[in-house]
Amino acid sequence: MSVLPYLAAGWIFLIGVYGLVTSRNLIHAVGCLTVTQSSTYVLLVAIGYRRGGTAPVFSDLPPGARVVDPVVQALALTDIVVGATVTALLLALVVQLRKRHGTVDPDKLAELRG
Amino acid sequence: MAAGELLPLVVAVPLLGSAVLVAAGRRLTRIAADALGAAFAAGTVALCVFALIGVLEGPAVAWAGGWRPKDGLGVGIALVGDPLGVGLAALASVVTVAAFVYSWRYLEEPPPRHAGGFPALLLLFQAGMCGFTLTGDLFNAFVFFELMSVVAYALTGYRVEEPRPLQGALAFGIVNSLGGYCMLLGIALLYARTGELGMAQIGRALGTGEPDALVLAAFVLVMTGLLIKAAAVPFHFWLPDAHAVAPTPVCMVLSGVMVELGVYGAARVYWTVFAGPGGVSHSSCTRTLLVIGVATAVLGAAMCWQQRHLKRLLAFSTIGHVGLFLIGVAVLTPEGVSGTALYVLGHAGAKAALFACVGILLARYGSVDEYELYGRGRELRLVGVLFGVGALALAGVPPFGTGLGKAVAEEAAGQQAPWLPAVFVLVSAVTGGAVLRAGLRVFGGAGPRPPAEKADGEPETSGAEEEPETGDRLGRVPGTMLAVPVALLAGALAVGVLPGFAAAVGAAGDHFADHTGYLGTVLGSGSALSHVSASPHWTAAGVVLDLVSTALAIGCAALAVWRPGRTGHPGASGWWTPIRRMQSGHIGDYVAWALAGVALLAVLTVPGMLL
Amino acid sequence: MSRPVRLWVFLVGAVLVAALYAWACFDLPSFGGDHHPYGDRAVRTALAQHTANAVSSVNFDQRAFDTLGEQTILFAAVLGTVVLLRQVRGERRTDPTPAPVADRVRWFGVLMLPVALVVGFYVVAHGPLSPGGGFQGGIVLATALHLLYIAADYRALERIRPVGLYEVGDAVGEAAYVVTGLAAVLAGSAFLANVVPHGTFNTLSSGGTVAVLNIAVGMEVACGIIVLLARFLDQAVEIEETAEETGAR
Amino acid sequence: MDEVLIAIAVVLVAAAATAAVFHRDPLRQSMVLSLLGLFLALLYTFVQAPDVALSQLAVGSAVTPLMILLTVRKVKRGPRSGSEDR
Repeated sequence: MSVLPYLAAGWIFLIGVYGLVTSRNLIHAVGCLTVTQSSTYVLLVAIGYRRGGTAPVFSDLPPGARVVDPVVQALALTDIVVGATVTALLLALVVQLRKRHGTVDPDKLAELRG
Repeated sequence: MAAGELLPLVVAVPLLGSAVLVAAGRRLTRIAADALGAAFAAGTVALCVFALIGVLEGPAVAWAGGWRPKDGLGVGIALVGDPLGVGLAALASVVTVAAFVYSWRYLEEPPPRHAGGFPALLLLFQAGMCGFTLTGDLFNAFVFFELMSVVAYALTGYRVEEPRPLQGALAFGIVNSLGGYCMLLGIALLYARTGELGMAQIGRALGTGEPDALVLAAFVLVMTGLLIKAAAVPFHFWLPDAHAVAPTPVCMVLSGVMVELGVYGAARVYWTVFAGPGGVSHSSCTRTLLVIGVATAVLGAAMCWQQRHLKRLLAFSTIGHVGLFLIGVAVLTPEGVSGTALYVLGHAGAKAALFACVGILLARYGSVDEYELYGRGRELRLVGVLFGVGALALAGVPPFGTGLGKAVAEEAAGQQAPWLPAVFVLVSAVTGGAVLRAGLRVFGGAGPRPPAEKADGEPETSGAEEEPETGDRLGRVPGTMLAVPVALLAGALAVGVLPGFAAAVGAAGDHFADHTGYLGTVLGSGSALSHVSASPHWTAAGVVLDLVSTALAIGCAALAVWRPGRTGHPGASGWWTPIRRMQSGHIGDYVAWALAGVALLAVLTVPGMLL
Repeated sequence: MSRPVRLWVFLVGAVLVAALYAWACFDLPSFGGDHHPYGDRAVRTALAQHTANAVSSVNFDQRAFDTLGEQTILFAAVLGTVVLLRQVRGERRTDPTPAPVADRVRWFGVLMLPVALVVGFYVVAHGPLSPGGGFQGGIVLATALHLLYIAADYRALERIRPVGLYEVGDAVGEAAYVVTGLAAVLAGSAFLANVVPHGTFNTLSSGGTVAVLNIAVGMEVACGIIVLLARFLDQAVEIEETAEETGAR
Repeated sequence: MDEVLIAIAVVLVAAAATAAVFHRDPLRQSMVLSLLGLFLALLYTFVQAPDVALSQLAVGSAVTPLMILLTVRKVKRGPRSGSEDR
């Protein structure tokens, strides 16, 4: 149990990259990119966990209470929202690419070779 | 106002400018929006220069939010005004101002309600680059890395009416996002081990104890993100696709500065975080960066010679030069760092000027294809001269900054391995020669007319019948589009000849390549400069090597133009086609190569460190 | 490269990277360990700054420069999407047809809209106190507004959601964050310093600039996501190719 | 007891991620992605990270799938220029 979350984060990362490599549809590829992205949050939050600790919000806790690490939560929290907007930007590129190329299958895009 | 307090303002002013532009962009005419954007960018240049003057004596540290560490332990983010960092921020700002002035009359009329869009994106780009060079915190560097990337995706795909920019921007987006996630995984591992996020604090925490698999994995993952940004082999595939299609002002900033920031980031992270005893040993890091650098230089130069699409030709020459920068950094000596810094400064001026000239060709003739433009550039005499001078500067002709930087970096690399200067000479000769060949054919109409149509079956991207980015073809070349390349080449020349300049960059190199000094500056136990090296200067051997590479470049170009049979394009040698086919434009390929690159980095670094 | 070759290159890379990563995982401190020096310092500092929610204190006070970068990425991504999804020549905008909506859904939407908006404002305002803050509250506000799209139709949504205003709101949110930072410099302290008095612990006004920055980020995230969804909805519902400009040239 | 719940949540997240990758059709993939967002929010709650859970819930299971659906609708509705695409 002491390494399961870390290994799971590695698995999610690699499975996301597998999806990217073998994708036949660019929207599916962007979906796989969000899967890869969530692996970083799983690792970050798993690193901050402290056995027996509670959430680092002191509105109802005594100041000396045993809490988990708030720093990794701050990093993960902003990244989730920002990641969604970056995904939106990539989806916007896919929408326009579909208009100009007529397809979203990466195998059929033949413009930039050599 | 101490230099330290200026550092956060260098990032804040462009952000404010972009917010003002987006808010007011709906009512501003295009000229007003561009003028406002250029004003904010120029203001940032002034701030950078003031900060640079302030930090020349010694690096200044600013703690964001006033969170100074108490007896070495703190919670805040440090902004470190290292002379090299602030210098690169100034370079990024200057090239952004050049892009602003160039795009004054260059870009197609934007839709009525979005006049502020393009200038605001350029200002955000400048803020991202300045933040990346100034930050002393690893997670903050990742944040500005992402900011630079996001803005670059939008700017690369700006011309949404064309099919190619969208494919190039999407490939650029997916590969660089993957690089960002690798870097974040590496930062998470370092945080788990050291419980710190600042570069100096992590470096101090890694100073004790033995290097183990976690440090190796963190080094490989963080370096992957930075080398993807630096377009090193095998992560380089996105760069030619992105550069061939981005609007020309964006190409100037991408090739001139952003790619070099990847090399700066890799060097900065190694020197501050991993250079301690508990980190990655000098020999392992040198071996890794040397192998990657030489491969990048050779592949970049070879592919550059094969291209007929002028922007892709310049993109591959950038990859070749990134390889040379990586070699200069890989020797891990202050002379190597200051030589590479001079080379980067000179290269930024020359490469941005060359892209500006290609932009003029695209605007005037609606094509960037070397064969189709054969002899049509004769009437643009000044542009032809600028293109030739830029090509020679790429080849490292003295007294240009590229020549001085190449000479110093060669000499530093020569101490590491005797054959390295030969790589410098060959790569700069081939890239300079390729650009010179294109210039001779386009502006001089020299040699037999090459066949216009593409050799079928050959994986090749021709630059023919491109939509000019100025909407319709320009009759007369506007003054701003000519002034920018002239100013940039003058800057590249100044880097080589200004008397005190090279000495200042030498001192900056000493500060940069000083692990204990950096830790002392940031964590308060200030320590004197451990090693003062001789300031870089023109040496006889350096000048000779520069002249050899220039002569070689001219020779290659002449041979290719007047005897196309042997080395010119028609009937390009068959054995090189599989390498060209690897540049396939398929996103799945690029991601697979990126992951293989991570494995390559690990395999190169592990011997001598763990096994 | 052909598909099998690409798969082989991926597999080789994946096996080696998996081995490296797994090997590193066994050197990590075990899951749930007690070694969190930065976390403990951050909690002590948050309590000293009278901010009950330590995560918001880290986000908007101790590492406020990070959050400035993060929200600028959001601002840049929204601006990039607006620029990329702009209407180009050869495309025309047709006004959306009114969609028939079942009464129960309409009532559900109309009743839920104010509740959802209040929840969103609550989450933004109570950032320094309870879990939540500018980022989460902004998202709740943005999605709450689109209840109207479900309850009525796109025309109704467009009437109460002038996109231009929200683009300005997005920019004002970003500018407010930077101006708060610059105000701290003018007040003689460092950029983004918490110069406002911290107020009493566990009350709405506690935490000084944490509350101010929360509101700025909440405004920017809400407006940004609304503009984002507006651009995607426009492309999906309204913008069509005119006859002569069919897809690929 | 916490450890068991966390282990279950981690396994669920890994399974949902794998499912999201193997659903090649973007429409079904967006459904599985919102399910993944739900499981991630669950995991973050068990690991005592309520802020991150709220953020993931709002973004992962609402905004991202909505944008993928809108993209699929635009791609499907686009002009059929001869090439069949799923």
